[in-house]
Amino acid sequence: MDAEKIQPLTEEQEFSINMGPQHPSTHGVLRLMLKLQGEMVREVKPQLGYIHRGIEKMCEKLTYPQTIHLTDRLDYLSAHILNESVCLAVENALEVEVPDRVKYVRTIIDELNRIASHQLWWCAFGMDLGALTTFFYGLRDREKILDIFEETCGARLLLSYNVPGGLMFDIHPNFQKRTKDFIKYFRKKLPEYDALLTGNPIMQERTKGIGYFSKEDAINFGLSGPPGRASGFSCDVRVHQPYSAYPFAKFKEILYTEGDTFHRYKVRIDEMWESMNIIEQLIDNIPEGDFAVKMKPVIKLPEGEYYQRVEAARGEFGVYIVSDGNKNPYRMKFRSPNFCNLAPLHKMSVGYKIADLVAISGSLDFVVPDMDR
Amino acid sequence: MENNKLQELIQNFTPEAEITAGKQFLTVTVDKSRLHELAKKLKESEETQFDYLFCESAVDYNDYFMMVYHLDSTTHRHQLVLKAKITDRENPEIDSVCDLWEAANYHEREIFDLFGIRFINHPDMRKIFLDNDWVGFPLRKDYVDKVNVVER
Amino acid sequence: MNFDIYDFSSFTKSIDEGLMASMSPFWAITIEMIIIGVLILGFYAVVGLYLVYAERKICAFMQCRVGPNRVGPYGFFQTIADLIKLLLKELIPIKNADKILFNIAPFIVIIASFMAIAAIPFAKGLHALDFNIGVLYVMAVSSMGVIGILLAGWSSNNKYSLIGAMRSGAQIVSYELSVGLSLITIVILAGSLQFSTIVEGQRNGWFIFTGHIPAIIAFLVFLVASTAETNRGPFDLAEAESELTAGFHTEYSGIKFAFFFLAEYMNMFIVASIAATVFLGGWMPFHIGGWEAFNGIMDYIPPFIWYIGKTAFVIFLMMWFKWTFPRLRIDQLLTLEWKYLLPINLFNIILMAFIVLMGWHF
Amino acid sequence: MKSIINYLAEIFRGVSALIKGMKVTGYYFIHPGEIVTQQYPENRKKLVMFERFKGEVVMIHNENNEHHCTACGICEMNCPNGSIEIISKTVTSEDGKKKKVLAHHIYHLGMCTFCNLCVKTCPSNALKMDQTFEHAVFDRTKLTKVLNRPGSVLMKGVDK
Repeated sequence: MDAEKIQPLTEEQEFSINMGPQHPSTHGVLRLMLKLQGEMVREVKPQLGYIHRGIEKMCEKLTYPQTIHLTDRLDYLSAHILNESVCLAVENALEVEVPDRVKYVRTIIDELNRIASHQLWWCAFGMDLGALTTFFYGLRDREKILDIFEETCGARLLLSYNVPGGLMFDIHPNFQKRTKDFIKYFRKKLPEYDALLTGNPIMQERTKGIGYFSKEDAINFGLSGPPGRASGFSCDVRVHQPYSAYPFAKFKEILYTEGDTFHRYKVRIDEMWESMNIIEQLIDNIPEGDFAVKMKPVIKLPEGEYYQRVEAARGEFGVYIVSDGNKNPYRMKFRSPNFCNLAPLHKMSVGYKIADLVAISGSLDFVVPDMDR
Repeated sequence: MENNKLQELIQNFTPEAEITAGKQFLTVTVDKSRLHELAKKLKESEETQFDYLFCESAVDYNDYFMMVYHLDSTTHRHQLVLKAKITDRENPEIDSVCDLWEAANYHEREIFDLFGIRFINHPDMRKIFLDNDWVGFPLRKDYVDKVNVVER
Repeated sequence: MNFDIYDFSSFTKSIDEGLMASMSPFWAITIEMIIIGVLILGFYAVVGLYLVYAERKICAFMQCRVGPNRVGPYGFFQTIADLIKLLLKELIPIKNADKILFNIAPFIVIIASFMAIAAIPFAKGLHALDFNIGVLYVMAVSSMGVIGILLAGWSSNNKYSLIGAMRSGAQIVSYELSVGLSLITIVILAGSLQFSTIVEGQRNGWFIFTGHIPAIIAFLVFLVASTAETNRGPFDLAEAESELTAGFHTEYSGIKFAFFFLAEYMNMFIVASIAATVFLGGWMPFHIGGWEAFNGIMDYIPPFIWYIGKTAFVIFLMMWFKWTFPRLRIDQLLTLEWKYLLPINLFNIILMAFIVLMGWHF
Repeated sequence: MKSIINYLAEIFRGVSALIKGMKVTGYYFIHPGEIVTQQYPENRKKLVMFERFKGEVVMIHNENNEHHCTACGICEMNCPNGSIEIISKTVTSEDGKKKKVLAHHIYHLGMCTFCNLCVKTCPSNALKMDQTFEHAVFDRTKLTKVLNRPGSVLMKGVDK
């Protein structure tokens, strides 16, 4: 650029700035093209595709059990829930009824996964606001869950614990005890989160009333998960279309109507409490039985279309399978929550400052591989 | 609302719609020229109120494309699958439903990117994932990429 | 009372007289200045490095971690290793940057903090300059650093840096007011702007105790405002890592970055020592009126230790703030200053003046 | 007047909430026993992974250097990433029958996603997951491993 071409900035003039692909608060390789007027955000244009891996295309070449390990790599923080969606779709298509034991274990691990995901979100949200200590407290507690996962599933993050028809292995003998210990431990630690961040007046000032999103807009934009529920959009798939062992547990859907950043935060904190309730109801009642149904070595889905909705930690996850009767899916589409939750970002953050944009995008809890697929 | 009542209602909206009761969802297939009209009615009618588009996708059936819209109603809690067939492979086009459901915005950009289906009246019809100079539409069945795809 | 066992003034005076006797006054003063410069430079480097180390250890313990523990025992030489790394790193020249300003900015920042350190009394008779307007001088000099930050942000040809620099400008201009006013509160009580007189005035009790309510309020306000003035803690908007990547020093590398880094810690040290001097009695030991034996024991602890201890306490408080609180937004930052700190401060000055007038202080 | 009280109450509430947060970090500062980090290379001896931990795929060999692999190729087929290649050879046994035996069971650790499908689907339980996790090497080609040990043979009575 020549020196002559540099134009002086006037007060009304907007200037554009690239936030990302490498930026501390985009949580991955998301690129936001911002138009700013001073510090005021005038336009947010997300640019995706930096880690687009073509998972949907890859799935067309794989068999159903093989696709499961790819779903891990979408939203890696709620890997088990995503695994489950494919398994449930396949099981429903083949009309296989899995044993109750499988349902219970799946649900417990789902909820543990949800807590782990929300913990990491809490860490990162604190970081976005500038409270660096939150990161370590959240990770410290998350480590306990990952240990449970490692002992039972053999992996810490990308579990691949589900297979069509059940589970990869039976639960580890220590599983119940460890989970109960964790619940006891975390019930003590969660109030610490409130003392450190929720109650903090700076944090409340930073988030209350920021990034308001109405219920109508939330439905229209398909904003699901905790951000949707903070706007009053009752979108919890666990309540409306229960799967696995959710019908056996009593829990309430966390709903707020304020729809601002603080309540998106609050929904997640409350969901951690609620998840612990669900686990406590189920953990002692895991029925005896097989950990998997015997499936055919090559799983072929009957010709047709199958859709399975599950509630991932970030929102509604859906898998749409079109089968032509072969062992490979003809078309596999993942409705990923982050992809849909990204669309409202522009509308939420216009008119606020950059610092607010960071808080808002933090409260939407992006996992970029899930957007790009 | 029960599926059979829904079926009757949609039959009233568009008589030529082809309705099949699927295992999971009621499936309505219409011609692509009638899609937007029906979608508008489905969204705005007091009895249906399909206000939540939770998935929008396209499927390549080799000689035609099928647009698939998964709809949900947050008041009545019923679901519906709306389908529209696009036979033109060279220059596939369909009306955008972006004005009805904002959620369709990104989904349609994705479909445009990966299937090459152009949406009429879409506010921002750009590629979303791939580079602007990417040749071909990867999710089409006839897509060949000798460089990046390793056949085994 | 053997109060002056640690008096440095006779020692410094003897050096001065010796030099004056052996050579012309010009050379004597030149040599004195060089000695003082080298001493301060060494002190500066050591304190800067070990403040970084202290910060890393303190934040590690607050975060259930161990912190640096690889280089030397307990990681004691970690920051020295870091310094060597920074010295060896390439200085990346920026295209289209304003070269002169870009290179000069880190020096302005570091010189500003360097000059402020000259006026700080470390012990009796152990300070380079004893102005009769010491408080004013320190405030004036320490606020010069913002010019360096503004230049750094402006000359980097980077929008993030520019935003960071502008934030920093707005922030320091407003918080300078609170720092000044809270110091003025104590100046009213002490009746002097000279640091040595202020310290001397706390012989029988630190101002935070003798001035009671208004002094405590002034101390808290000073703590908040000075944290903001040093671009630290919950007020680090100028570098706001999660918003502006690294703010004004995004484009700096190697030793130029190290200058900013060091200057930040030294500024923290300077404001902490001002707080210690003005509110907590500087190098004065802790005395309780009437308890002669206790006071005698306290006198045996060298004043330098007292001074370092008090400064470390204030620094620890500032680090504690930083590692607990989320960052403020720029408008909230200004709201805090103009709607809360400034009115409180103005009221506090009146209160202090009234108390001094009525003689209600101890 | 009321607004002044509110103003002061607001300040008081804010400061007390801030102190509450500082109490949390202060607590951990003075309790070094709460430190949770591990010193990794030092604790290597004590570090025991969970028995199910999926570190890498290995082939089970007994003390006579015999394995269970019949070179059927099911693991290769089930691997989603093509990280397993089976190279078999045909040998003629004493009674004149031609038989397919394993020559090399090649495993590309660099491509493996540890999905456990090969171990799960193996009909003769020849594979298992090992708990090693220090996989870093200087050369990518070193990540390609041959799982059957040199000179190993099929255990008698497995290929029925």
